[in-house]
Amino acid sequence: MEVKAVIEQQPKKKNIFGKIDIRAYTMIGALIAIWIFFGMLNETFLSARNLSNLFTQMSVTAILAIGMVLVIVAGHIDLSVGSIVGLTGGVAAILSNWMGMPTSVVIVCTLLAGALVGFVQGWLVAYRAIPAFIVTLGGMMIFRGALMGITKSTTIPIFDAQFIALGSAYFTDIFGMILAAIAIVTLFISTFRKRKSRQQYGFTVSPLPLELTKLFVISTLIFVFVVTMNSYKGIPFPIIFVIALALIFSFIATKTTFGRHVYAIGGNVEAARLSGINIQRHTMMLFVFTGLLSAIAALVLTARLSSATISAGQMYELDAIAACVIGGTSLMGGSGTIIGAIIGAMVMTSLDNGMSLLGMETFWQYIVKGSILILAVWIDIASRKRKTS
Amino acid sequence: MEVKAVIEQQPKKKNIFGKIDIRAYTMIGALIAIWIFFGMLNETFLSARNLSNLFTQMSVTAILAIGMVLVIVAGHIDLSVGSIVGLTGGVAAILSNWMGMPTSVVIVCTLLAGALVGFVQGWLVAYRAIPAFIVTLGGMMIFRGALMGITKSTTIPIFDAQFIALGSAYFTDIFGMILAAIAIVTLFISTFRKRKSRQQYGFTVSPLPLELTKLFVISTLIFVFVVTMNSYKGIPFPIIFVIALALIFSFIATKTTFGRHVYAIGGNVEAARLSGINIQRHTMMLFVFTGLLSAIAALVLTARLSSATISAGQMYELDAIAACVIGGTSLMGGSGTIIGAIIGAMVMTSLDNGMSLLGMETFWQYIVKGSILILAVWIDIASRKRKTS
Amino acid sequence: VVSSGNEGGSESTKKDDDKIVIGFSMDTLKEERWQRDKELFEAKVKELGAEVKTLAANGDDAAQLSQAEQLISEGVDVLVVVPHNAEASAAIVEKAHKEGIPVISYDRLIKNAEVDYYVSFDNVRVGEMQAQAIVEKAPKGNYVYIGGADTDNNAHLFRQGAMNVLKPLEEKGDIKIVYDQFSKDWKPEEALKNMENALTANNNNIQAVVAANDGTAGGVIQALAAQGLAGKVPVSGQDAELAALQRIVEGTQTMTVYKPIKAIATKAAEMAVALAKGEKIETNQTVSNGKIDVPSVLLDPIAVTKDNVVDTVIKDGYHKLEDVFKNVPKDQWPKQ
Amino acid sequence: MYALEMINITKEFPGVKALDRVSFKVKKGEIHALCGENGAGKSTLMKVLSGLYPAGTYDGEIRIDGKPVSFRNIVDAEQAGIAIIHQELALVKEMTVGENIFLGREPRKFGVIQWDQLYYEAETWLKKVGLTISPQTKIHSLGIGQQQLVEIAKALAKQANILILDEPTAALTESEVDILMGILEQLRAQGVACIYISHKMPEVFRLADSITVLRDGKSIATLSRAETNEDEVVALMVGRELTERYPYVKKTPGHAVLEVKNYSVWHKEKPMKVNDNIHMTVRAGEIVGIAGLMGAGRTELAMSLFGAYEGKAEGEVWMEGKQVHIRSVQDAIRSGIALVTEDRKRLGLVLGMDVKTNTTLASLKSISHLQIINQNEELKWSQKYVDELKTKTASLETAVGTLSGGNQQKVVLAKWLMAKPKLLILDEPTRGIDVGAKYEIYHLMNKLAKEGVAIMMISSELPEILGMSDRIYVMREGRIVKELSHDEATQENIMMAATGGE
Ligand SMILES: Nc1ncnc2c1ncn2[C@@H]1O[C@H](COP(=O)(O)OP(=O)(O)OP(=O)(O)O)[C@@H](O)[C@H]1O
Ligand SMILES: Nc1ncnc2c1ncn2[C@@H]1O[C@H](COP(=O)(O)OP(=O)(O)OP(=O)(O)O)[C@@H](O)[C@H]1O
Ligand SMILES: O[C@@H]1[C@@H](O)[C@H](O)OC[C@H]1O
Ligand SMILES: [Mg+2]
Ligand SMILES: [Mg+2]
Repeated sequence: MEVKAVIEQQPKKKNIFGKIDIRAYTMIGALIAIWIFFGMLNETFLSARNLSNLFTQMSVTAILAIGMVLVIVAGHIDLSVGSIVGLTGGVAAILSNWMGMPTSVVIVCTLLAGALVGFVQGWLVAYRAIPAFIVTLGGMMIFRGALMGITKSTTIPIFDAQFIALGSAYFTDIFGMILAAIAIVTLFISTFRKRKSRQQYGFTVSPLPLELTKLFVISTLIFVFVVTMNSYKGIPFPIIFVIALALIFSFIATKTTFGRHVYAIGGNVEAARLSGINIQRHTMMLFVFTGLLSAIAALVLTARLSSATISAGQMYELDAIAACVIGGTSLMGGSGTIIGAIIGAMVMTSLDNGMSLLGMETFWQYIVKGSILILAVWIDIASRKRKTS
Repeated sequence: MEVKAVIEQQPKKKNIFGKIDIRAYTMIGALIAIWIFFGMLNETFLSARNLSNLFTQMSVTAILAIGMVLVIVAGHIDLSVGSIVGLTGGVAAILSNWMGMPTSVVIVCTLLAGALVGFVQGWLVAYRAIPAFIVTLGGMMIFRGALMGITKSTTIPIFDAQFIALGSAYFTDIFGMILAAIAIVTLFISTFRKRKSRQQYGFTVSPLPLELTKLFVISTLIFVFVVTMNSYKGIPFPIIFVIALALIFSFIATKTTFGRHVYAIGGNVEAARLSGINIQRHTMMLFVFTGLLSAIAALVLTARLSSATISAGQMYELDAIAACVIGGTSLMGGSGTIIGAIIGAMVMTSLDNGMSLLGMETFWQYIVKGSILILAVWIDIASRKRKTS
Repeated sequence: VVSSGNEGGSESTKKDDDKIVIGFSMDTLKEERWQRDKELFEAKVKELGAEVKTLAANGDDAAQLSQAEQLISEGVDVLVVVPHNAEASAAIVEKAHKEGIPVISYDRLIKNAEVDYYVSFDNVRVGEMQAQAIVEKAPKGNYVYIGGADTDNNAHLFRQGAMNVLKPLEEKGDIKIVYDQFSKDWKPEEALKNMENALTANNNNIQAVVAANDGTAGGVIQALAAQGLAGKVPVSGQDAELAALQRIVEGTQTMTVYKPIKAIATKAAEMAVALAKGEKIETNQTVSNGKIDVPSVLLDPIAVTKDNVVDTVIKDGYHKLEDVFKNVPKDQWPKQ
Repeated sequence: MYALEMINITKEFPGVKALDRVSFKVKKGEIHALCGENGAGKSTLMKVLSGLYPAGTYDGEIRIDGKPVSFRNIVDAEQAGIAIIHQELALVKEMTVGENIFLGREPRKFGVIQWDQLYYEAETWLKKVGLTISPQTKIHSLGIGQQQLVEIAKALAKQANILILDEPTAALTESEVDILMGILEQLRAQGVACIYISHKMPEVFRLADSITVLRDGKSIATLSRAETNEDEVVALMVGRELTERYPYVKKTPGHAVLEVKNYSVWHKEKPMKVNDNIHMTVRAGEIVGIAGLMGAGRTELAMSLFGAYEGKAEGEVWMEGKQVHIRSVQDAIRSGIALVTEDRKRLGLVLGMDVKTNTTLASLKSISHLQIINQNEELKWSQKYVDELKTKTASLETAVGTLSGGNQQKVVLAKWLMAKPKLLILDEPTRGIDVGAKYEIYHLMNKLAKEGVAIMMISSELPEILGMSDRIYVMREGRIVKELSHDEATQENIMMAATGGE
């Protein structure tokens, strides 16, 4: 059976998010190292409560990074996400506070606003062939200016408790456990479905005990996560957004034609064009996505701060891009994973959180963060090189 | 004579800065349009005094953009220039104020400091293969942190009049005229030398009247520039730095093997390597250059403000990159000109200056600047497309 | 260490050991003055026998909220907050109160929240003092206003204060505001450019400049110096930065507003420790923050000029005489 | 009844009329060869046909099965049953073979890709083209020949009625060419119309039913294979008679320029040798051919000698009687070695730069003083090589990316000629080059040899090896297994040694 022999060579490192690349693994290692390090220096760091904080704190960067990954994979960049966060946050606050709209209307309109500015930028990049760097750099200024204009440079507080809940409520313990159960069951069903499908096509499948062990480990992780969160106040709302968005966009990236075509465009735009892929439409969609995700991030941020400010989101684009790159996304396009970006966001937030817990002086925080950023990628590159020589 | 036939077809658009690409031409158009526009709205805008201001105001961005062009051409990026400006400015102020060093020592040490941080970053990029984006993003944080650390977050004033002169002195009228005369004479001599050399090689030369007209136009421009500057207070020091650096680096970029190699590396790094080009050494040198230029920019900025502050230079990297891109540098590497970047810097500064003269509200300034950035590149791209289809 | 999962009741989670810990959540340490606030506050708290934990957010609202959360999760007894944003930090008060931790608003008022105490200088008042001092020097003529960061709420308050003084005079026809711009990120170089443009547009026909703080004043004075006008046109400032005081004694800057940081830091530290011990606190007035009337201790900012520099900043130990008069010939130094 | 008719197609680029009222007709179940020099317009015509240049950007009419059609894009053309294998590889390197085969037409349910089905089907198509690699292999780990086969599989998977192959065999070995021929014959039997573009005359004559010749963007003639011969086609292509195809001249070799002793090269990633115990000599004025199958390790040898292979090397290398230690390309150039790489687009040229700059890139030092380039010298030298190699270019300042393949190859040659090497290594120097240009390159090789340059030519085209080499080394699995003189060598004994057969 020649088919089997060949198929067996395929890499085994698959999980719910699809394949994780090597850098993501290195970064998981780095993350664990950072956690252990801070955990030893400061007892609070690994407390359920601080972990809950930490996850919540990384939510905005993580949401932005999810969209950024795909844009970078396609060979573009989006420098405007921070300003879109600011602008759509302002829109949300105006609708909620000045116009007294109910939360549902606010959410819908804010998302529409995000998608709209994304659409305009995407159109300019895709159909007018203006470099994304320029369009989004311009967008960065325009949206910040627009925010200052519409809010008259004032801070707009949010009073609607429902809205505020988006950023600061927790799921009840029971609900968290139900979620965990659903996740685990889905995981089992999908794994067994996949096995069955492979067997039908005559491909080999990995041995059942191995597969079960893997499932068991992942299930335990999910369970531990929920129990930890519940031991404080339950799973924070923003984290569920992050997880849901990460799952959705990982699915889009790895399992749909849209996602694969984005990778093809980033890998070799000529080959993609010759394969009949509609480069322009795909490109435009990517910016609609970043616009939309920025609006979601804006809702979370505005709710968390229970107000919209004119400086909200400033410089977030750099955090999001850094999260992607730390997580293995190549700025040359063509490669990168969502899960990697989330891990990247987690690394950065953990550093911020840990250092400020230790009460390190600000200037040291800058120096350490910058050094670790470089060091992490350095180690990763060096280890990959050693492996191949 | 087939030789001649081929040679004659080559484009004639050469000048002291080497070839100006099409986008630079479009941008000169845009610049003139902006000037006329503001000139009509505000009588002061085109006054000698304001032009002198305008040139001085653009000097820091322009100096940074000069180095940035080459880094981007080679396929990298430098996000740390703003922080290097801050840090080396701090070093200069400490040496001058706290340690009481004479200006010459301050200058030398500051330049060394700039070259040193550039060297370290360049080494990491070139010899450790860490993406420049990561290295310089890390550098951006580290250098800012270091600045806060060494200055203890205080503003350090400069009292040394010689140092302050670097940023705010003017050349006397006579000296300006002498400079102009030297420039014009050099221009004539080099043109005629080139003609003679071409004739010796048996290549055709453009008709003498045409050449003379061209020389005459350029000479007039130089003359008008000096007279305009003199009609206020003379040529400002920082502008002479910009012009000198632009000439030197244009020369490096277009006339030396180093420059040629940099463009080849950016165009196709593999082909460059297989042509015997030392990629690593060249790459490292580029970052030494940006470090050095940042230090020069820091001297100008610190002198102009006659003090070093910890926010100095923040976000300048974006201005510098934007200047390059507006001026036709491709972020994919391989193409871009110094003169283009200078024009890009001029466009942006003119917008800032014009709008602030008009007393426009801040938020409108953001919106207009962002829009014009996009619009300029859009028009340029659209016009080039029309030309080639 | 792990706290039990109560559903946000207001029962206290503070550690049971007897050491009092005060949390100090700061907007930024990127400016000279805040560095001093931190040092003085920490010193005073320690002197009172308590511990202090300081975090700074570098001007990012979300980061400040995160840091406040961290302080809360570490079980501080009282939270003292220098809000980056007056409205956005209401969330901090809410979170702290859920854990039974009282909050003192330091220097800037937290709005729309049930903040426990407020200790400050009045920012609108600072703006008024700046304009007042300049108007005394130049009662008539062309005025320039060089503001701070458009994205900083305080910049708007300072401007509001200044305009409270200037607008009536403009209506009277005494003065004319010929130029009025914000300076991006409070950057001196932005102020420099703005001032250059203002001078150019008015052909140097400018009689007075109200600059929002000492950093921007530095840029303004550079632009004036280039026209030989430094010292001839009055310029205001704020923060009593060393560089500004040096300019004041040299005569290029007219005034700076000194917010006696030692006073505010000391007062806040005393209040915080007292609050942690459950003692009552005396306040002299209340300030409405949109939701409640906050019991407040309002300290007076001081306008510092050449004449009173020795009696204020130097006497306070905020700066040393030899530093301030560094560039003045020794024989002209005032006697202390 | 024609499966395809292209009538009076005219296509202009700025400054170039690439197609001038070209007409071209293909019957159902016919293999129709399209011949012409580099730049004749073959690829352009096929790009028009495959929708890459949409209707409106050219003049003329296309009919499929007698009905006029107009394609707005590639998808339209594919729906009309047209599939094309482009001359330039169009694969996404970071993606798997399977993904590439189905790129743009993945099997899906509700937009979700059915991966198992995709890989299963990809497997089938790979087997058809004789590739036994996993469809989950990433493209970048394949050699250029294997990539070409993946391209072919990708086109076959579209099961088109009209299949266009634009130089599909440029990177294939004989045995792979055989497989392809078999496939095409099968398709012909199934009634598929195939358009076959190739510079290799033997292939054309082995396969084609009809032959259309293009010259300077015009259709010159359509001939039936039965009624014509290679010489006639070549004459029509170049517009003159070409009597001899391989202008071999007997030479008297001089001293040994390159001596390699006990030379082994390790794979850059895996712990295995790609060259093992190589002993070879190349003398001044001699052309040494290196024959072998794809994967025999010839490119690695060349790259390693040139200091450009990442894997470790051991053994001795002597240049002109002195032992050299080449650790970088700079070292190699200093020792007098030049290498014309096999993949000109990726490794040979900076496509965005002009003819002049590419020509001088490896020898800037010789035209510079104190690092400053003498631009007149630069013009002079590049002009000299444009003239000598008869490179077709609008000017010296034309970007090389816009030149046709053959002319690009000439620019790469010019670059290395200018470096004045003592040893010139040519890796597949005539891949994708038309007969006229090939002939010029052969002449040039002879001329260089006469001037005393030692030439080492790696080629997968046996006739070329046989026709040009004074001596031939045959490589198999990283070793030199046979050495033959010009007179001893035959197609048979080379193949025997290369395959290890009896
Ligand atoms: N995009 C383009 N822009 C400008 N000129 C082009 C372009 N594409 C092709 N040409 C020109 O059109 C002519 C025909 O090119 P084409 O690629 O069709 O030749 P070809 O017959 O396929 O040659 P080869 O055998 O080398 O592949 C050439 O002169 C080429 O330089
Ligand atoms: N990218 C790669 N990854 C893994 N192995 C490779 C790679 N490239 C080549 N090889 C292996 O190296 C050896 C030599 O291959 P290569 O194709 O370069 O030889 P060649 O004789 O030059 O063939 P060609 O005629 O294609 O140039 C073979 O064993 C091949 O499988
Ligand atoms: O003191 C000033 C502070 O109140 C403001 O918020 O930021 C700028 C400072 O100068
Ligand atoms: Mg072709
Ligand atoms: Mg090879």
